[in-house]
Amino acid sequence: KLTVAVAANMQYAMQELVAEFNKTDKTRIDIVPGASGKLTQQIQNGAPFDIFISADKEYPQKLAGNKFTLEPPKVYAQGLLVLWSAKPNIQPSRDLKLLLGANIKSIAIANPKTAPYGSAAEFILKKYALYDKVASKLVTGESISQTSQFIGTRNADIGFTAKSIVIAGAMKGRGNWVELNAADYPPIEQSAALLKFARQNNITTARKFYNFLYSAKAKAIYNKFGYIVK
Amino acid sequence: MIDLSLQKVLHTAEGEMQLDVTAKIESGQFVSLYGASGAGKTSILRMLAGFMKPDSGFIKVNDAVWFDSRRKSHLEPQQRKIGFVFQDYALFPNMNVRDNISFALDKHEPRQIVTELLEVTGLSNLATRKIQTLSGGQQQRVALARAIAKKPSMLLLDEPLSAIDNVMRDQLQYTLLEIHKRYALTTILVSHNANEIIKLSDTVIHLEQGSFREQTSPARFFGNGNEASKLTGNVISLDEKGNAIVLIDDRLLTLPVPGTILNNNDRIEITYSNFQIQLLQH
Amino acid sequence: MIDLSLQKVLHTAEGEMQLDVTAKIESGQFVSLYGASGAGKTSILRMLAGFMKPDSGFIKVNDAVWFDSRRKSHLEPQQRKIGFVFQDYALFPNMNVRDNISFALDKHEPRQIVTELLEVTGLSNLATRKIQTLSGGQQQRVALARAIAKKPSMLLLDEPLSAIDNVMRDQLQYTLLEIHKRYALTTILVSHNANEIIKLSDTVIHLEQGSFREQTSPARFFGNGNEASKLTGNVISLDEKGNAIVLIDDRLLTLPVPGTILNNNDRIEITYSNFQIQLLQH
Amino acid sequence: MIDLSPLWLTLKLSLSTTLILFVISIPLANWLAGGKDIFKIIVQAIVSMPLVLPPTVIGFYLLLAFSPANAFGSWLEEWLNIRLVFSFTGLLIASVIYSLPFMVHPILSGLSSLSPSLKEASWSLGKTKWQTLTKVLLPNIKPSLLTGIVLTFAHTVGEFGVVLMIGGNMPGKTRTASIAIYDEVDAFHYHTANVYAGILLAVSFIILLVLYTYNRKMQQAKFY
Amino acid sequence: MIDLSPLWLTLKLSLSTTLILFVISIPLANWLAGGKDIFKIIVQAIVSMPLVLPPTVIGFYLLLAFSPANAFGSWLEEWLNIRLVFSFTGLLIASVIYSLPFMVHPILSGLSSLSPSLKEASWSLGKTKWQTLTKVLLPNIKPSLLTGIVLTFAHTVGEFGVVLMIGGNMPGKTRTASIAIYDEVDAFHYHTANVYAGILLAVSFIILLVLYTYNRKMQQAKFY
Ligand SMILES: Nc1ncnc2c1ncn2[C@@H]1O[C@H](COP(=O)(O)OP(=O)(O)OP(=O)(O)O)[C@@H](O)[C@H]1O
Ligand SMILES: Nc1ncnc2c1ncn2[C@@H]1O[C@H](COP(=O)(O)OP(=O)(O)OP(=O)(O)O)[C@@H](O)[C@H]1O
Ligand SMILES: [Mg+2]
Ligand SMILES: [Mg+2]
Repeated sequence: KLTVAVAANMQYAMQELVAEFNKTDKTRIDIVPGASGKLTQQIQNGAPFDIFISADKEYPQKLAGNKFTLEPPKVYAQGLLVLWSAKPNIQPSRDLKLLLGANIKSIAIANPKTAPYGSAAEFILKKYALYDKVASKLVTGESISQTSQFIGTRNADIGFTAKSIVIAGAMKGRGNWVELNAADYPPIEQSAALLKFARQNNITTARKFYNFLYSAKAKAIYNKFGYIVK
Repeated sequence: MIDLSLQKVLHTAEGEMQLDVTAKIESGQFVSLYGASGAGKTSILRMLAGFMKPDSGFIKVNDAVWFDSRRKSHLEPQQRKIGFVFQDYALFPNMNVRDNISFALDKHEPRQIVTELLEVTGLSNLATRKIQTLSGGQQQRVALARAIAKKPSMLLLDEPLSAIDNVMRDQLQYTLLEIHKRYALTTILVSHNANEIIKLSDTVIHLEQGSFREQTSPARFFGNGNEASKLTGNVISLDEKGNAIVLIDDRLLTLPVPGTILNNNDRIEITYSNFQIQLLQH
Repeated sequence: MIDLSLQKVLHTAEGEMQLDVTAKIESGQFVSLYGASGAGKTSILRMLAGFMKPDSGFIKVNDAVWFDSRRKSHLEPQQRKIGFVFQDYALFPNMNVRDNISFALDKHEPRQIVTELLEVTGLSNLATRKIQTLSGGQQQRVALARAIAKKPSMLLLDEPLSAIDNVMRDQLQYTLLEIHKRYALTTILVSHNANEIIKLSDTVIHLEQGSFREQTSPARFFGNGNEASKLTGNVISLDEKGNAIVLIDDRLLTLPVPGTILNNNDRIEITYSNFQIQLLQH
Repeated sequence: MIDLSPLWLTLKLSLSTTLILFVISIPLANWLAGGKDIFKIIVQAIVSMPLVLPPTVIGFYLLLAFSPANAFGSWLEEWLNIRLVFSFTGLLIASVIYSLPFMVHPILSGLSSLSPSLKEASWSLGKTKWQTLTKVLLPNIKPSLLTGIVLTFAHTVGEFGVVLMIGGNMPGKTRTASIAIYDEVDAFHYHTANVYAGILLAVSFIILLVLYTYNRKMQQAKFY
Repeated sequence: MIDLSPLWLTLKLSLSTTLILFVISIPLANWLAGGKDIFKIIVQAIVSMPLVLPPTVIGFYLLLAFSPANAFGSWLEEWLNIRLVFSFTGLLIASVIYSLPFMVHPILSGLSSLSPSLKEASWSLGKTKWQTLTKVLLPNIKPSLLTGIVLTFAHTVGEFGVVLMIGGNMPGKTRTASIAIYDEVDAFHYHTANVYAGILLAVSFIILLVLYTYNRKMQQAKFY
């Protein structure tokens, strides 16, 4: 049995991944979803996880720095930022000009301090010199999924979220979204790490699954869920 | 004129007791309710006050209907202009003695009656005391003062003087009677004390097991010694000079009884044939 | 033999009152505490029971020291083998009448005393009743039964019969005395009722404002009518036949007084010169 | 430097919530204490319901309720021009709903423990039910009122899930101390988190100490 | 299909927490009710402290305390071979700490409202303090005990922050219903979340209804 800590927004891609993996290896794999930051705190304090699949690059890096990983973490996929509104009369545009409009009262972003999609959104707003103008409209979600709740329930008129949210699962087809120019923000790279705990557990299978995360079959699944893989 | 007829089943664990009382009380009268423990005296007061609803019957006070089961009318206790002295006092622990009494007054009423009542009940020195720091008798006096402060037209007293010492009791009985007369109150008193009832009341209503027995004058009701100059008492002790010390109610008499063969605890009847009366106080 | 000397400053809002009582009480005696409201009677009982600590002094019961401020010894109430009847009864609302009384017994003690006590206090029919459903007098009887059930060696009674009607009171006084004798109790009773004190007690301790006044026999203490065959009373009414109805304590006498000019409410003294005594009950 | 605005906001939110709940809960508890019918028992059970759900979930349902996509939210927006999410008012409403049981329960149990003759005595003195409540009943259940106030206040200070969900973490508007601490912990800024938590604990501790000392004095006056 | 194990886990956690707190809080409240010294007031204030911090933050501090990386946690691990983080025992300890005020406060205010002569009467009948507490005092503050039980139980059912932090969302072990609902909401599985929330609400509602009806009956017996 393996226990894998998974960033909340990756859990559905991960379920499919596990299903795929189980076609050749029947080992039971428990998925523990959570915010990447919280999972990191927990790993540092003794959580029994074999593998950590983060939504960013920094948390696994931090764990590696503190010697909680068996080897340096590796990037497995890259997230894409979209601008999304669930209101039928709002049509998001790539130039972001509409954010200045009077009909846009609140713009949801993920917390730039802790969530990579949040810092990417902040970066792009600054780059377009819009940040100061819209700063008072910004409402912050704790995670990318909470941010998406704000948008999906139309409490926020519009907001920045991950492509994986709008192309798969429950929010698919709701409202309008547009993919932002990937060159306008630093890549949202997501890494995974093989954790030291695996050594006491089932290191062979853990490594097998860890390697599977970087296989071609896995890449196809990431693509399907809205990530790009280099 | 109070015209009442009250029926209620009192739920008691060993069965139910039917309370059933019909009586007419003249306005301005002082009426005592007398009966054994559990006879329903407190319950009747509570129905008069409006705290408890009778199952059927009516209460008419002068021309006003306070309660009528047929017309489904029930006047709230607030509207009844009553004063109530509770058996457990029911003083307000959050207020001191003076505030408990003033609470009965409306905002703009003059406060001097409070000072007056503190005086009358001997509570002036205790005016700023918290209720919990008072002795039992002191609490009872506060309860009495509070019930009177509103100058109610009907005063309901549930054993208001039971915890009070004799001297104070005499004095408060006098006060009660004074107040009863001064404000032309109709007063209904629950008491176990014959002396108190005789002194204070115009009529006695006798209850037995929830039922009305009779309504009569206290003199007739307690008038067992009425026919002749007879006293009954108990021999407490016999002294060496041939005297018997006899307890008659609250007092002791020394009777010369040379030669008789009385013993301690004998119950005796004394018949007087010759006596002189001297006026002590007019 | 109880040897006590108790000092305590009682905090009262209008100043402090020094309680100071020294007395010796023979084992097996029936002692009454008498004094005005607020004199400190309840406080003394509470110190004897161990609920309240004196500032200084001692309590010695036979050879045991219950309290000694110098030796800093203080026996817990549980160890004192006392029975206490509280002025507010302090019955346990969560138990019915029988359970309140049985609570006094240890697990393995036989329960028949409970049945006996229920009988004696006239509560047999109410045995399964919740406390809150009892009338005031009924509650007082439960409190008394509960205090006696443990067969304490000292019984402390804080106005145990004040809310009880006359018939039941007579009966319970008799019971109290019986129990007092049967179990060789030392009993200390707080009461305002002279008749009760005279009937029951061997000595009276008189308190005034917290200070010990005297310790004497009830006959001497209440013996103001002792010297001669004199009675004082109040004229309640005068009838057309020339009789005066006179209230003497709890009873009424009809005295033929033709020609005198007595009025209602006159206080009179009756001096008898001739009387006959008849034995009613031995 | 530490940003103090989350602390002020927390204080404002907690005080307002406590005050509003105090005012709401007294008549509610009084009504519940008064009778015996099944309807009142049901209401009493409903009052406790907010406790059972995780705060974030309550927050989520409130998010749905307040949403302009739904009847209630769009009614608010169109007719009153109010948007409750991401506003202090919204937070306040959510806190009030969420903390309701903490105020109602203690007051209710206080009222039920009073002797009924207190109430009757006041009625017999001609006082209305309202006067009886405010001048006689409430002053005599001070320990229960205190319990209600302390539980409500402290609970709102520490409340987090609901606030996070419908507040939107807007600095100076909906970013309360609890959220700030949470953020700092999440960002591994332990020092800042500790400072916030320390201030919160110290201030609350002092407030409670003062309240309890006062309450103890009151009760001592009762028995010396 | 709905996974029922989070519901069972929640029930187990809530019942255990309530039971443990009931046992702890009675002597604690009794001790607090007994005196007047400043030390007791300080303890009383400390009891309320868990309320003031956001649950996740308490969870975080407990995580640090229990962590094998720290003194206490490593002592537990080395000497007793216990690891509290990510285990049911750890969850239980955390819940007990966090819910302490919900049980202590109502019991304390119940005990302070009893007439002191009840206690004295029991002593005079030779009963020890403990017998007095269990047979006389507690049976007479049933509404307060009920309040404590209801608040604690319901609060533990809804508890989320602490559990998430030190429990770690492990299926069947520490994944309680509140976390499950949170996850489902997070994943936009509104239907599943609604089902969980619905079950939680319905079950709690029924439990409360039964408790209140019973309590009301008790009180009616008092005054008919
Ligand atoms: N609210 C009520 N409903 C029904 N029955 C009641 C109620 N209150 C009291 N009772 C019952 O009515 C009976 C009479 O009680 P009540 O208090 O009227 O007696 P009482 O004559 O005042 O006695 P005491 O002199 O001992 O005070 C009692 O047996 C009691 O159980
Ligand atoms: N615990 C206490 N500490 C200090 N003073 C007290 C305490 N309890 C009561 N007192 C005060 O002591 C005085 C005497 O009270 P106590 O209850 O002993 O009077 P009492 O003689 O029993 O009066 P009553 O006949 O009215 O019951 C009262 O004025 C009261 O204020
Ligand atoms: Mg009565
Ligand atoms: Mg007394």
